[in-house]
Amino acid sequence: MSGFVDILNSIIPSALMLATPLIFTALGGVFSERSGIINIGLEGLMIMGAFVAVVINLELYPILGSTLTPWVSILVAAVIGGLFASLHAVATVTFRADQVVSGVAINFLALGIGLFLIKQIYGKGQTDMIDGGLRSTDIPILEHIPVIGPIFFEGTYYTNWLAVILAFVVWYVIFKTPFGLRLRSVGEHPFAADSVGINVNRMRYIAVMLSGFFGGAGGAIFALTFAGNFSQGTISGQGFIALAAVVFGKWHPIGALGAALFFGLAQSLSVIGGGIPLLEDIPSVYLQIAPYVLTIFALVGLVGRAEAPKSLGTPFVKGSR
Amino acid sequence: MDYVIEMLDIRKEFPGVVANNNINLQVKKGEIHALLGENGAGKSTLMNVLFGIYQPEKGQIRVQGKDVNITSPNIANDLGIGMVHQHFMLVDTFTVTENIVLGSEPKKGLKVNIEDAEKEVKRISDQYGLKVDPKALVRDISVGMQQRVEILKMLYRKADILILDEPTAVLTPQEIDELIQIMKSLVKEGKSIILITHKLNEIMSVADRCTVIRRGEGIETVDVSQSSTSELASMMVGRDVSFKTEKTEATPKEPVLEVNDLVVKDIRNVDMVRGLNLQVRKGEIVGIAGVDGNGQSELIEAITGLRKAESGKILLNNQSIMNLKPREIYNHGLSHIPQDRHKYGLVLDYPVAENMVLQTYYQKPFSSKWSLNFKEIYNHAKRLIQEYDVRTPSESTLARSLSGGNQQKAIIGREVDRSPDLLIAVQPTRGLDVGAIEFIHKKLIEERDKGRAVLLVSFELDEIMNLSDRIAVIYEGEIVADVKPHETNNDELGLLMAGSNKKEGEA
Amino acid sequence: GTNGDSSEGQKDCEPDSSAIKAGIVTDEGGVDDKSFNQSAWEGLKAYGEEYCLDKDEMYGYAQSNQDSEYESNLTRLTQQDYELIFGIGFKLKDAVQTVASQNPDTKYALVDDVAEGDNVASVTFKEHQGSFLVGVAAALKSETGKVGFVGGIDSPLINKFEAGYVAGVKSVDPSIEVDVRYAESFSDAGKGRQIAKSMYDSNVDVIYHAAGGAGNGVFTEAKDIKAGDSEANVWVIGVDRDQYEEGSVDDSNVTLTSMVKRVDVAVQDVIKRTIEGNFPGGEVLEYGLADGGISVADTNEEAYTDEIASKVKEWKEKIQNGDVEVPQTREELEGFVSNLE
Amino acid sequence: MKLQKLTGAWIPVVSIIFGLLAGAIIMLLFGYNPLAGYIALWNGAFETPYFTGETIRLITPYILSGLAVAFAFRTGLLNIGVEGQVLVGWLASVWVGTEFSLPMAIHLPLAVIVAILAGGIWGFIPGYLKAKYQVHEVIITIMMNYIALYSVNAIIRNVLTDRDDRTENVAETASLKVSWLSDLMPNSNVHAGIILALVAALFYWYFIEKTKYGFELKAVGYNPHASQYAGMSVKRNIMLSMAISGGFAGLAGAMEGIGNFGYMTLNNGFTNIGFDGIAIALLGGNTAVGVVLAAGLFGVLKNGALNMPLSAGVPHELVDIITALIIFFVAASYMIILLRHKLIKLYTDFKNKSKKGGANK
Ligand SMILES: Nc1ncnc2c1ncn2[C@@H]1O[C@H](COP(=O)(O)OP(=O)(O)OP(=O)(O)O)[C@@H](O)[C@H]1O
Ligand SMILES: Nc1ncnc2c1ncn2[C@@H]1O[C@H](COP(=O)(O)OP(=O)(O)OP(=O)(O)O)[C@@H](O)[C@H]1O
Ligand SMILES: [Mg+2]
Ligand SMILES: [Mg+2]
Repeated sequence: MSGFVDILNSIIPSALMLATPLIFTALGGVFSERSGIINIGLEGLMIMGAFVAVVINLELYPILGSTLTPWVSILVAAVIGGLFASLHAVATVTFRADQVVSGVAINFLALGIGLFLIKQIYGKGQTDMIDGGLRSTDIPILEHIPVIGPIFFEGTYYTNWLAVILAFVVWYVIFKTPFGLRLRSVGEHPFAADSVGINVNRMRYIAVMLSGFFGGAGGAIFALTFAGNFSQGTISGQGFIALAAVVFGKWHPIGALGAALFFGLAQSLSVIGGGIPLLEDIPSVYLQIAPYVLTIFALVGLVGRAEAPKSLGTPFVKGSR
Repeated sequence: MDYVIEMLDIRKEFPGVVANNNINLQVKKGEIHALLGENGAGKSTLMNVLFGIYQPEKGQIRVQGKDVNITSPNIANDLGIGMVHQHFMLVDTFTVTENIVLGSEPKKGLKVNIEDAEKEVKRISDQYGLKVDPKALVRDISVGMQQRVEILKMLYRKADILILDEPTAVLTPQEIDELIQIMKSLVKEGKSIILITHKLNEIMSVADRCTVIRRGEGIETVDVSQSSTSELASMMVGRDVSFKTEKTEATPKEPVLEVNDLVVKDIRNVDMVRGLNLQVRKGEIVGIAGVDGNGQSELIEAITGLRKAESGKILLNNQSIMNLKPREIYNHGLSHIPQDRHKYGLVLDYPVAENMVLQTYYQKPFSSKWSLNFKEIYNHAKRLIQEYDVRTPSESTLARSLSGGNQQKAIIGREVDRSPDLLIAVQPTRGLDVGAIEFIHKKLIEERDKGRAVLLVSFELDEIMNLSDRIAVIYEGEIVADVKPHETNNDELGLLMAGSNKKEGEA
Repeated sequence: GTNGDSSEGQKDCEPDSSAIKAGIVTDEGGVDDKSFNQSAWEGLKAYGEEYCLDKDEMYGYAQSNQDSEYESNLTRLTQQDYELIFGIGFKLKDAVQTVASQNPDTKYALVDDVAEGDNVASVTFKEHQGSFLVGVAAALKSETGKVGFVGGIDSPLINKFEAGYVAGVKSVDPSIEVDVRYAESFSDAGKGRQIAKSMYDSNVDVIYHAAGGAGNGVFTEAKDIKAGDSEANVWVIGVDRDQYEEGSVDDSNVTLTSMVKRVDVAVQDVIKRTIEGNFPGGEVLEYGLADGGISVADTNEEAYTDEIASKVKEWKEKIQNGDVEVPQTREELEGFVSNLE
Repeated sequence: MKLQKLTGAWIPVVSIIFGLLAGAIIMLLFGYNPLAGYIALWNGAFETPYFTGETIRLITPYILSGLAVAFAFRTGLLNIGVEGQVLVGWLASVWVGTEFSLPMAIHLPLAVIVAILAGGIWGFIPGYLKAKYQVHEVIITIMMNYIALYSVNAIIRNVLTDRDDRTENVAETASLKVSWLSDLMPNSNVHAGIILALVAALFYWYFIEKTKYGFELKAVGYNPHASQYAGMSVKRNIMLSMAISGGFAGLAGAMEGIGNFGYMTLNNGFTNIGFDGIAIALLGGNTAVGVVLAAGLFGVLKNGALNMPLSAGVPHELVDIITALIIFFVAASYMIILLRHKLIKLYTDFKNKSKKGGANK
């Protein structure tokens, strides 16, 4: 029994930690796709976020110290991510670009810009390790709850809980506020939205920039919790996994949260499996592919058909239908 | 005389088309003003100009006597103009209330104040006698109710000038009557209405005046009480039109389609067809009359193989076709003019020619073992285009850029040309102008006279009465009456469709 | 450009006329991978400075981003008249062999593996020996009796690190458990960190990583624990270069030591020999503890105590005397361990 | 998803020019010489027959991965799984190439076919799951990529070798290296795969545009409802399309397996051949000719980029930026059309005004 609690104690925080950047990024994806814009560029947005966060972190740590630096880094990364995503918005909304193509371009561009600038700034292909990374803490009061406290609130990150809370905030925004109502109407039936005076293009701009904001934060958090520096391979596929979480979660913030957590859990199970006596003897490749296979099974068995926003992928051209 | 709306010398061009050429439209306060014209005459375009969706190349718009420049629907809204579009502008996944308040939501703190909104919707809907359920999801409600939601949207925004673009094309007779009542009560409250419709009897019964448009040109504005349907029709088409479809007595022979005790479920797993029996014989047109949602779609989908039937029998030429694949069913001798031509009838991004072989492309002569024979495909299309009077620049024009009427003619040409034993036609004339309707009706009768069995589904009683040799009334998934058109009348049919016969029949 | 590598300012020396034109082709990491590519480049730069040469005139590098670019890059340097070209990393083995056979007049050197050809010198390192010594250090440092190893991709080269390390640990105390895991990636820091976390959670207190960028995750985990509790006994052992900097957290440092592979030393050595006319074509040069090609970092004086240092020194001597034969594969390791008992 | 066809070739051309101009501006801003940069780029791709050969070698798998993505796209499917399909195709070709000894006439075709089948199966799985369970192909293909990556590594380690990091070389009888091509471009790794790739493009064109199967696949892509109504099987076409798409990708893998490398090593990450294929397909407007040209552009840029740091001191990442910008410009072709429109309108307005001497308001 205590062995089991130990395992939970090990798996849950690690799952949460891994899920956090995915949650942030997937929430961004939800915004964008709810407005009707496919965002295959989440990977690029994360790369941009990781790049900005690491550079800011390296530059500001000496001035701001270890408490403030990570947060400032994440915030700046989010803002730059939002600005960067506006490129996707310009292309897809204003210039009716194919959304998949534009997203692919975002991925290329982010890595290109990131590495190019690193070379210009530091004269090398990757940065040094940062000193102002995110640090885990015990959450006051909550950590003392028996059993659950140590599992969920000891040695955890504020960002983990921020991500979970944000998922609910995003849910509130999308499903309860006028902004959310309009956002969804734009993704479902832009002509209907247009006919009641909603500025479809403006809504889409906002949504895509929000995806950059969240994706940038996601990338930043990944860099500040895991990699600790920025290089070619810092973000390698997390954005695509986040995209999968958006679809897996049926374009719903809580769904995306669940999908990201599921993924984090599956991944940490597979990593930690190597250390659990029972699973030790399974060839490691099965553990390695387990998260992905489990995701497919979950999709087939539990989730099934997901209904995308109706006008996802179609540019809005006023007057046509 | 003060007009609420004056559109003077409006000109609107699309690449290659002059949709509106110096059209004038003047609407008086408190009137129902009909706008009449063939498909593609330019009615929707004119209204889109008034509503700010298109900017005219030339011309002047006055609202309440003031010159205005309507550059967006927002401005139209501010001027008290509301529009119900030909294709509804409703978000399927939203509730009725959400749709109505979208864009001008009442707030409580950060939240949409949905409770207040629902109350307001209820209040307005009671005031004008529009029965809607504020909490229902739009995708769950009938087309008629969706229409009322659209009207409520305008009223919620306090519009005084209401544009209704072909509002009745999708409604059942009962719903049309209700809508007419609603329009009448709206004008009583001081609203003005511009009504686009192809149905002349509707114009006769509600409109005060009517402006006729032909090929983008304004022809005339007449007082409806001083005019007649035939006069309006000839003004619109430019020639005399006959309304009563000419046809001889049918001489039905052996049965082609037999449906016995059929049960079909819909997506939600509810029985929509419940033990239905139906027979269609060679050389007759059987019309299925009924209010939308009584199992018509499920019945047709089951016969054509698009939906699985639960139990019962479907025989075509004495062979069971139940739960076969659509292609196998076609090969048994069935053609199907589908209800939704954009969704089912056509691949809009394929050229007309390729749409004309949508079911037969893999057969000789259109295809050899592997590859398509484009020469044959295009020749085939050329012939059909001519035979069925499809107005299209060429066979290689994308189906998307044809007008609705011509898209429909293309489909009918394709389906009829396969010389089926059974032709199923679902709402074949929906949204079409009288000229096109006349043509299509003639074709269906010709087919009957060639000895084919025709199954017609329509929500328009006139069409059913005119065309059918036998009328099967469908109610709650069963055929509740089988009558001859000359032995009944609209009122009786209306009652049957409302289910009044059911208990008597059983008793 | 503000390319940091270049030192294009005025020089106060004259280029040495005996110098040869030498270049390196890196694998995916690039010349600042904080690992052996960087080390190789540092060796080449040191040579350039010593002989007062201009970058890109007399020495330079080409970075590969994909496996398929090795050959292109080797050929590119060959066509630019480089006289001696290093292929850095075992992944370049095939490319070096191919290009060397196509260009018999140019000299090549492969680092980390053995290539065939008269105009190819093979440079290898006795990583297992260095790994053995850091294993000794890990065993001495461990309080829990459990240490860990995080590898990148499970492959013969990394297995060499693993075998040496485990042998070192067991030599000090056979009862110490070694938790061996692979991230199956040299770049996924997320996985690296998760593995490290699961190890530290299960009472491992020293982790040796040979996982490139995935190893960054091991550092971030250790540093996080250390930042929360400065008394925590968690350590990382770095690889390839002295990874002391990577371990710094606030006022302490989690890098116990590093298994340093002096590719720079080897690069300079091969160049010198070539200049002297002794290019070791067709030969295999094995750098190890004796020639300083492999060493154990002692930068973290506080953690890497004198006691550890002297024990490591003892074992180093035993290896050099041949008293201890360090295993290079898992099979050899098995034999080695059973001999201990 | 709307499939957008590019109208005419001028838009990509203008886009490339814009992209290169933007690259030049960036070089200027950061103190590099754009002319030297582009000369280095050009030389890197074409300076000697060797580099030309290498450029062609690079283009070869790109053509195929581009066709793979394009093929699925024509049926309205987004195949992000080309990456994984390339890996299994690569492995399969190497497996046949190393484990069998057969005469060339059988061995080489067998290696190619098995690679196509392997990729095809890897593509079929998401197609099947989509058809059968309506799960979105995007997630499944992303997951399948990772499954391929780790499984392929495990198979190399445990099945094809005894815990080694690299397979044997494939037998000469299974190799695509042909002497006349190598003689033409000495020492380069150009191989007969380029011919296979071009044949595949021809096949793609014929299949999509001319056959009844292509007719069905496209119809399903444009309008699944109408296709079902017309008696086509939407599910079967989805599976077929994904399988064929995967087959192209598997063939792309064979280009690396028995063409370029002749062996396979443990992979640290993805090859990017598949991800680049997405850009190539869409850049090429999902047509056969377009894909070949776009793959050519990609190959030239990528191979040329390697020479930029060496010969002009320009970081090769700049080429990634230029590539991204070109993709943007092509995607946003409406911008270029709009620009032209605006210019024309400005001109006519001006003419009208001067004719009438005033606005008509
Ligand atoms: N967005 C558009 N682009 C190009 N041409 C158009 C566009 N909208 C309408 N047209 C053309 O303008 C003409 C008028 O079309 P409009 O939709 O106004 O006809 P309508 O009278 O409403 O017909 P219907 O009765 O079928 O609704 C048609 O020839 C049509 O092809
Ligand atoms: N983007 C567009 N480009 C070209 N023509 C268009 C476009 N949008 C609409 N049209 C044209 O507008 C005309 C009217 O279209 P619409 O769909 O209103 O036809 P309709 O006859 O009313 O059909 P339905 O009865 O199905 O509504 C058609 O001729 C169509 O070709
Ligand atoms: Mg219209
Ligand atoms: Mg119409």
